[in-house]
Amino acid sequence: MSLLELRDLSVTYAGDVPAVRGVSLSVAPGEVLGVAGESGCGKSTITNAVLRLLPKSATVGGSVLLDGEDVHGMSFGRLRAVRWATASIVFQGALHSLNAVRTIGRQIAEPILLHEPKTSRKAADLRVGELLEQVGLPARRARDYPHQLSGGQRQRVMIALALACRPRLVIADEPTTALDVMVQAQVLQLLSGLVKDLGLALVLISHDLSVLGTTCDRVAVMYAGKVVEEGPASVVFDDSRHPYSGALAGAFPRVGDPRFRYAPAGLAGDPPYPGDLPAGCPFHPRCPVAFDRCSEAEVELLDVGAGRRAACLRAGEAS
Amino acid sequence: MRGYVLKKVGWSIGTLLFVVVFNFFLFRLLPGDPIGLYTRGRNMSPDQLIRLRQQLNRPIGEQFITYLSNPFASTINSTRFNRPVWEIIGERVWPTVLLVGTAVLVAALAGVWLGIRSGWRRGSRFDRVTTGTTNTLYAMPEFWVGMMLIMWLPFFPSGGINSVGVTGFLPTVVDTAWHLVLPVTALAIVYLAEYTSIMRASLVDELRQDYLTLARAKGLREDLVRRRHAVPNALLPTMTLIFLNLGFVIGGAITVEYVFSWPGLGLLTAEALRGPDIPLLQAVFLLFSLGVIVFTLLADLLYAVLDPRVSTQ
Amino acid sequence: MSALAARGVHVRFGAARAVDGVDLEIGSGEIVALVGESGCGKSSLARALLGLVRPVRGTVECADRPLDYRRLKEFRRHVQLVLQDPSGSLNPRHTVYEAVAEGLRIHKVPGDERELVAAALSKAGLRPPERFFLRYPHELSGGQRQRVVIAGALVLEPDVLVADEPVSSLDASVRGEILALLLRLRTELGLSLLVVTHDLGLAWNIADRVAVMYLGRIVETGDTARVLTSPRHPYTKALLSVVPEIARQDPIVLKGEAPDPSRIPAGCRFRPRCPAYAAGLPAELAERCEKETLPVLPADRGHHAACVLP
Amino acid sequence: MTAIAWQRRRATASRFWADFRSHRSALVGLGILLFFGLVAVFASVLADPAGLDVTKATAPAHAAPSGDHWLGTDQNGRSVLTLLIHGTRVSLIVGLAATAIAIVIGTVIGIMAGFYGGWARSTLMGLTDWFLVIPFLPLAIVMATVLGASLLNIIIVIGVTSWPGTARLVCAQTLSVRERPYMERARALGGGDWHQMTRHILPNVMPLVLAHVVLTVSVAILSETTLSFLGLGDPTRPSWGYILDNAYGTGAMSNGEWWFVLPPGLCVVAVVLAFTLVGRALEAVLNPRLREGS
Repeated sequence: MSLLELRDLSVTYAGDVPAVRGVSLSVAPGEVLGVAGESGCGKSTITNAVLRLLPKSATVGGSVLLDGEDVHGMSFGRLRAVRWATASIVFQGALHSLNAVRTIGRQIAEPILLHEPKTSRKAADLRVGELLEQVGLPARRARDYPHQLSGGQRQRVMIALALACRPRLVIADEPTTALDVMVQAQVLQLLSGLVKDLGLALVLISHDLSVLGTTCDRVAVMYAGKVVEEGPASVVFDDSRHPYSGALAGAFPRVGDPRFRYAPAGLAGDPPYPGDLPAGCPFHPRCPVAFDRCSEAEVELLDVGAGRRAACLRAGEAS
Repeated sequence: MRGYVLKKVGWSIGTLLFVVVFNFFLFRLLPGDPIGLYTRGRNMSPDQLIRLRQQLNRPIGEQFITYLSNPFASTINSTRFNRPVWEIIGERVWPTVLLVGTAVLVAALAGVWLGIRSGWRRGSRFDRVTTGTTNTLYAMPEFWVGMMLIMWLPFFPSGGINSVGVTGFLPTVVDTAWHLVLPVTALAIVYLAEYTSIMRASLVDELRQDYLTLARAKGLREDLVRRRHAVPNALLPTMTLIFLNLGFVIGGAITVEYVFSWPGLGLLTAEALRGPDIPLLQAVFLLFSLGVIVFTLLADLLYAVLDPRVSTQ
Repeated sequence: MSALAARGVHVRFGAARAVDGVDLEIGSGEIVALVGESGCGKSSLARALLGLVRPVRGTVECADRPLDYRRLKEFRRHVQLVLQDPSGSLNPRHTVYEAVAEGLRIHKVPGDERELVAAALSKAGLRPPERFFLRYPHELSGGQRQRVVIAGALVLEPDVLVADEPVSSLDASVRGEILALLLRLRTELGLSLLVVTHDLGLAWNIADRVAVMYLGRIVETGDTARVLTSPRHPYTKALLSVVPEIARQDPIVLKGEAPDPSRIPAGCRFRPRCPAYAAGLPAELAERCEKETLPVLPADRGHHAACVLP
Repeated sequence: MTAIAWQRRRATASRFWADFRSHRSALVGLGILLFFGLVAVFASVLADPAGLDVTKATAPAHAAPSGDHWLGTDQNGRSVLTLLIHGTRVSLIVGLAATAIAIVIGTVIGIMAGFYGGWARSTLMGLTDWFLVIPFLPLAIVMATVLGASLLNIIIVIGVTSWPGTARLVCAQTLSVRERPYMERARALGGGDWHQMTRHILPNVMPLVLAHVVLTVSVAILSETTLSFLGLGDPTRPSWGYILDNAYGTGAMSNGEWWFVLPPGLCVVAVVLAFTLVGRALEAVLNPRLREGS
């Protein structure tokens, strides 16, 4: 059974801005799901929808099933019990997500003491030390404040924090953005190791399809609030069926591949604003292979074999 | 941390020097005869006049050096009271501390509470009413508030610190407290407006921060998010600002003390004005400036203690 | 002939030796990528080449003549800048027209301002240009803004463009178009280009030559194809190994983060993080790593690496 | 093209007005200011200035409001309403003129300090901090005593004691604008200091200053009232503070002469509050940090 299941999830922000328009995804324990997309595609909205952290003005449709239970139907008490204990989040921008005037140790211990009230202060401190060591930081850093750490170390703290209550699902929202390539590699290595060791389910959200291609089992590519392609990570990256996934993959070229030498691949135009989507397939104005039917109606995800789905009329013809 | 403290202390010393020098020249480099300024409207004995003339006729550099050697030991008497100025000031310090201290305490507690409530529920009815009220209170001259209070609450004493004929410790305390009610109210109303808006603004600032989303995601109840994260963090700048304000607050007490004939430094300033009693004004001005410098330093140090971003640097 | 060159350039900020001796040449019509992690000094080097910071030692040469800091204004017509964040590089209160015309007005360029602005916008791919004249930056998309910035540089008809992370804050699908534009400017206008980036893929996409920078020095330089397919310096090897890719060798993930440029280690500056040194070297080589200060790499077209290993 | 440019400017102005109008309290403030502005301009038409002359006052002193004197009379038999109407003029003139002085000094010092940095900034901001430390009211009292009581002196006193706040704000804003990438771009384009300051810094600092100006006016008016109340105002130009001074001096409160105490205070509150409301709304409209999105 899947640990997290989104069923036709839709989220509309105030002012009739549809950020997510019917997304269905699922993750099983021990599985890594990648969600790729550009700014405004709705990927971060999904993160917040899973733990019901959206602003009150947002309207939510469909359902978010966590362990089979609908998050948006829970009582507040139940919701608070589920938050962090079943699923936790590695937020992007570690500097701003940490409270600047509390030590890291106290911030990590906070959810432990909250969800396991019988834990003694001392046991909690011990656990904080373990968690820090698990993410590759010495236990004594618990006494430090966020500003005393480097960007990479803060990201590790965010991961330790996410693991505090032994959740079964972790959502990492752009965990490596703004980090240097080498530190990015360190963080990705750490996350993959944790999935293997702890049997976690991990949802990895990124704008960089190449990162997801190497780290994830499956990848879903989002555009304008919808999943446009889904399938095993390596094939989506290598042999995409939706022209948008192809363009995303091409934006991070393979070094050494002569096809990309002096040939930067990109798309004309810009990603659409969620409040003002083009008619038909929202991608058709930028699509290099669009034809007249593309502007008529939106295309649903179609099965294109081997556990793959793509929302493109020409998905069958590719390669 | 050490560097920070040293820097702040150094800055305070520099500022003190500036104020001392400024104070000297402000009064000396005026147009007209200094003797006239110092004696304007006063009857002085020829003896006093001669002494004053001796002092003021020395070269300005020499006067400056004498002054610098101990700026707080004015060699010139108050023209109004004909006594050394610092002696008079010494008698007037405590009433002001009592009045301003009480007013600030009341206003700070109430202001912080109001600020938290209205900032947390931004845009609510409570917030709109509070903001409207604080804006209005802020627009009121504190002495006018005092005059209105005297006019409409005549059963409270309208002036002084004690009634005639009250003796004994407890009766005096009660009587003083009774006299305190109106002036404290007048002052506190105006400070309240300021503190409320400071607290509200810094809480609203915190509410934008991402770490509150993280706190909610951890499963914290809303009131815990507020009590544990938002409010302590917002109190940090508020506390500092309140402390910083303390120095200026004393200056603001001038008109209220004047209206209520409260025998403190403010009333003394107002008395020194009618004359004007230049030596006394000069001394009072120096004291007020010193107060601001000291409280600014204390505010900076308090901030360093409260905010680990400074203390662990 | 070189369009722009650094000769033994040192840049300091207080105790930090941001650029610690660099020779680099950008030939006429050449695209050079300067690659490194944040804090390696690549942006400081770029600013020194633009005359925005003055090197404490060494010289900057423009068209083989040393840069005269008293006549910077003239130099600015030859070398122009494109910054990372297009939303920040445009004044929010200026229209597109004003932003592009700014350079013309500063230099009092003769001719029809309107035509020159229109021509620059077209060259940067904003057509028809008149449609963009009166737009404000916030009404444009990220890609369009970056084109406006490029147009603002092109309007002065420079010989060299220095682009600091020109696409890293753009949406992934828009990047390719901007890079393609830069390539086209080279072929159509013969522009030379120095691209500062952390992204080896970008270098592979457009650069003729690549220079890899670490802690204030260039540690490997040469033809892009050669450096990126058969790297010689252990740092370049590590950087290449962590580029996310399918089916590649095991990643060499270096420990720690970019070190502090105010405390550059003696000997080889990469030694504390060097996987080759950590794996154990013959005593003679290891000693050279610890003691020997390697020479500054020459600015010629050959493939060089600042490493004692063969 | 100029036609289109004008059209754009008009569009910007109308968007600004629409934003501003959405703050209802600001419209109320604007209405109050308009009212007092008209009173100040037409003061002599509304009330004969001869009524200010003590020697020409014929009505009984301390008279309660009546058909002749809607707001009663003062200790000299002058109509309180006449004093109020002419006081409006003084309060507004002092408030606006003192603010103008403070803003000019503050903006020049703030931009210089923020733009040049280093030695210039340390000196200028050090000076500003020093002036910020001197408690405002005592300094104003001392200066007013020293300079003597006249309208011009009051303006100068309030003006030169109010600039440090503006300088601080402008300096901070200049510093933040200076770090924006478009400043580096302007330098790379070859723009000199003057170009950078006038074309980039000033336009980006001005909106914030504008909101601050309005708030400074309200503080200046309060200061004028306080100084006049302490007897430091110009005795030949009665202001609201002057009326209150007279009321206090002649024991109006204990005699229950509410018409002598209440109206001048209410006028001060109304004008100061109006400026505050307009200033806050301007701040919200012009300061993008307080704005959602965009």
